[in-house]
Amino acid sequence: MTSLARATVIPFGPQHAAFLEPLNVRLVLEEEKVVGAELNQGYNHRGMEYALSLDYKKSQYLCERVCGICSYHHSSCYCQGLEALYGVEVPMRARLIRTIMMECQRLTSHLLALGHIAEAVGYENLFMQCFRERELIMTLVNRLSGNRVHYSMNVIGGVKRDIGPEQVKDVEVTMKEVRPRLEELQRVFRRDSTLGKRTHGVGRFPRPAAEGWGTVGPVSRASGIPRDIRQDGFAAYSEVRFTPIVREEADVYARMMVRMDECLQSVDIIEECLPLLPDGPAAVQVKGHPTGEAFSRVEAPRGELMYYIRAKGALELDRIKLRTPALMNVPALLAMLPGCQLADVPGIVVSVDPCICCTDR
Amino acid sequence: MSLVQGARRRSPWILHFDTGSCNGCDLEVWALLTPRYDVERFGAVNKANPKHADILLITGPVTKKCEDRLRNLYEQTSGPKLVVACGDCASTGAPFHNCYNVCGGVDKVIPVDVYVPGCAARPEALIDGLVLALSLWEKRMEEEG
Amino acid sequence: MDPLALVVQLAIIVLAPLAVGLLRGVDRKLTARMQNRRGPPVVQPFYDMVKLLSKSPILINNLQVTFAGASLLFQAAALALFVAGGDLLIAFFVSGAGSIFLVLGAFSVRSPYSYLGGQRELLAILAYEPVLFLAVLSLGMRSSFLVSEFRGGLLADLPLVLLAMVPVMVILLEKSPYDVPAAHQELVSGPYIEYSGPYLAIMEGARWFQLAFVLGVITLFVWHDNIMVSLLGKAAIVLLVLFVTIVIDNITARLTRERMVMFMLTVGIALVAVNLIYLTIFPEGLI
Amino acid sequence: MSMLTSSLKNLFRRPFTTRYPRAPADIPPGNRGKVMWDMEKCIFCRRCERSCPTSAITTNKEAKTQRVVRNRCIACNVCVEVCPTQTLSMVPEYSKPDVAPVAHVFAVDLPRHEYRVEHLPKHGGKKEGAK
Ligand code: SF4
Ligand code: SF4
Ligand code: SF4
Ligand code: SF4
Ligand code: SF4
Ligand code: SF4
Ligand code: SF4
Repeated sequence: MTSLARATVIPFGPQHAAFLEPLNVRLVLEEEKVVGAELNQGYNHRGMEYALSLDYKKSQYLCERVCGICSYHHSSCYCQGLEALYGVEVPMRARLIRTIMMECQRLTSHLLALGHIAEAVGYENLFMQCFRERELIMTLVNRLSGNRVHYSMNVIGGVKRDIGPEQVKDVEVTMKEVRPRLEELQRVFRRDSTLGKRTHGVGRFPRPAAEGWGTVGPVSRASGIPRDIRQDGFAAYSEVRFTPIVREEADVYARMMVRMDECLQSVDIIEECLPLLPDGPAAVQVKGHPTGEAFSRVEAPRGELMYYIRAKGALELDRIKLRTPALMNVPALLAMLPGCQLADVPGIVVSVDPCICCTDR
Repeated sequence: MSLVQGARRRSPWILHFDTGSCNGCDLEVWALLTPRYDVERFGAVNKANPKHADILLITGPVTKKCEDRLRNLYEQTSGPKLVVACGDCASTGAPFHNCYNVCGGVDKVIPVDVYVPGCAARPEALIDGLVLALSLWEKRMEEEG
Repeated sequence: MDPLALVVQLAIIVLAPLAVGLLRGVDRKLTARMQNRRGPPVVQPFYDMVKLLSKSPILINNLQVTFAGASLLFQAAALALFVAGGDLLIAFFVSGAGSIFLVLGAFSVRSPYSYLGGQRELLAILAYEPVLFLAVLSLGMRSSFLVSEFRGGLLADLPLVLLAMVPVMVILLEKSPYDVPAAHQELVSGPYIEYSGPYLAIMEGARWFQLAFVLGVITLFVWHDNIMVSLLGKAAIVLLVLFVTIVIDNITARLTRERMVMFMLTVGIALVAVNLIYLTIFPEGLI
Repeated sequence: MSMLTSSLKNLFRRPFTTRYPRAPADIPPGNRGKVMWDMEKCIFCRRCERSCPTSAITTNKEAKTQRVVRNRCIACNVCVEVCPTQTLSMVPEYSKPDVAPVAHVFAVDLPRHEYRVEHLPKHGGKKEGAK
């Protein structure tokens, strides 16, 4: 059959069943073997950095809309940056609430990613189960924040929507319900044989490559790099104990399992945070316009998210620059794809969890 | 003709296209396909292929780069077809109204039949939008003869 | 020929694909329930069919329609031959030709997805046709190649052959782990990608006839002198095979095309072979 | 094999699917659905209009109306927070889809939380595909 082989170029996306978002990967195929890959990004470039700099008060809501999957991480990162400019100390209560909400969002994001991987390798039922458990968290955050996607809970100086005692109870109950379900999912992801056949050893991305391409988050942790920005102790992560989940296999399976294990870790962190909630105000007032420059980092579900903010005491910000996790991870596909089979492409692409909306922003 | 209309209403095949949204509404569109909202009970399935689709669920404010793609997709879809703009940014482009690289809403590029408000549009709102769109079939069929 | 028999046969030829449509609806419902969701009504495939027929056609080229029509015609002919009590082997080959037309239809357009989908469909045919052929052969050898003279009750003789039919059904119903041609994550809708509206309905119709024929072959495993018992048994075996494929679909990821071909050409054929060898040694049957 | 057991179990379990639209939607009480004006309290200071991140609000001081474009409002709750007279409130019901973008106009002559519905003009897409 190889003598008949001719190079076919097939475009994946920007509108494609396996991708949620407009990402365009051009694959050069020989038979069904990928011999070349090319990324074409920018379908989602809206010009956010310009718009974000127009009015720092309104930008707090716009920055959530950089991305709906980790919207709360964006707004927390942004608020952290501005709080640094103001030099205010955020109350512990607000920091704990941020931590809890960020972990909830990590759960929804990781379950989405896991379901996505299952779907990409043709395991429809597992995809459905992941999304079923995800809905439990989605309804929980809907009850806590008032919206399923954009929590809009942050203000500069804390959180504007407090979590009452019944809501604490609600979180506890939901976490109790979710944990066994996640454990069951974990068993399937770990042991399922057909899933294993499609993920073990697929899309290898060894540690030197992961370091070279500057990947972050679960992608780098799955390649053995023990880096997790949460160890910096932003928000209330200094108050909780956890060790980053690191795997050495560096394949699709490892990236999948890192996320699966992190889901359970998130449940642990949330449960650990709840009893720590102190009484007192959830926000402090800030006065005047900000000046100076600041970096702010959080560990978003997909890795390190960084905001650079420069302000000169006006409503407009002088410059705001985002460095988002997917921007670092997506290009790494160019290292993973060549040499693989067409059938493995969706799995590999989805395993880095490409979110284009913040890559292009 | 009522047989055809009945079948139409009960078999809306969906094409979802993200034209530069924040993913919020896309996730809610996906939530529609999964156990909790499961629109397959209305016969709706995600076909991801314009040639098979009846209803286009479009999210996002339409970035300049997606504009031609969107128009292409619309033209490739065989009629009768309906377009649902999902979410605020697909309806009016509002959340991104200060961004320079967007067209500001799906209806600037292709005709839209149903506008679903919300940021993010709730799955229930999307179901309402779908139901509203399906009730427009009759009108659409008269128009197209 | 007896006019009554003719009417009955005609009715079966019309009703069998409709029954397949219903079974596909049941399939979707059961799949949904296994995934803990509500799922479509069981008559959903008919809604889809009527809607597709009413859509305005977009034609890529005439060849495409010709192939689609030929595919439908051959599958229908295979079923007709089967119902009319004709030769099982000829019906098998006619049905096989129908599948080839599907591939040709996929190759007749210029889309790379369609091209790859066609290639994979060809591979799928390569994988299931030999097993199906051997199954038909062993059924025929055990009883008669003429369906009209077929006397069954072969379940006891050929249980492994029936087992080999399960993966065949998995491929034909486009289910995991062997839903390789229409793998929508990779190829959107594979060989069907450039068909729209009524032409897609023709392709789906061809599929229904083909399934009706293959399920017909499966009904041959069961036979009883009492016609009612016989019919019930036939229905039961069809539903059983279908149920097993649905369960398999829901507990597996898609495997690669190499694995599919390897599995069918080794395990599939081995099952039939072992069964046949056993029968030659112990002609009295297994049970 | 745990997928096998869970699949078979699901077969006899009640589906997780909601009954919506046949049953009412499950909207939590704290949901940020849509903003409502109680026009008797409004002093037309325009704070809500100015602070809205998506310019969804138009305050008309002369006609004594507040107009909100539902397809622009992202339910961020800011207008509710800035209003000095608690004129605004957020209700859990979400805005409904329509065949055109919708604006709701609140006026002093209307009862509390009632509004006139306005349909905004639709753009029909660019006519002959501007390539
Ligand atoms: S800004 Fe980017 S897209 Fe634009 S011309 Fe330069 S390189 Fe090309
Ligand atoms: S800096 Fe921004 S606004 Fe100015 S020309 Fe470049 S893209 Fe346009
Ligand atoms: S990486 Fe970017 S697009 Fe992806 S979830 Fe995070 S912010 Fe959103
Ligand atoms: S990285 Fe973002 S801001 Fe910079 S040029 Fe590219 S699109 Fe513009
Ligand atoms: S309407 Fe809001 S949530 Fe939906 S895609 Fe647009 S910005 Fe995101
Ligand atoms: S902020 Fe309140 S009082 Fe002022 S115009 Fe708006 S609704 Fe009226
Ligand atoms: S809730 Fe937010 S977006 Fe909506 S009208 Fe009020 S300020 Fe504007």
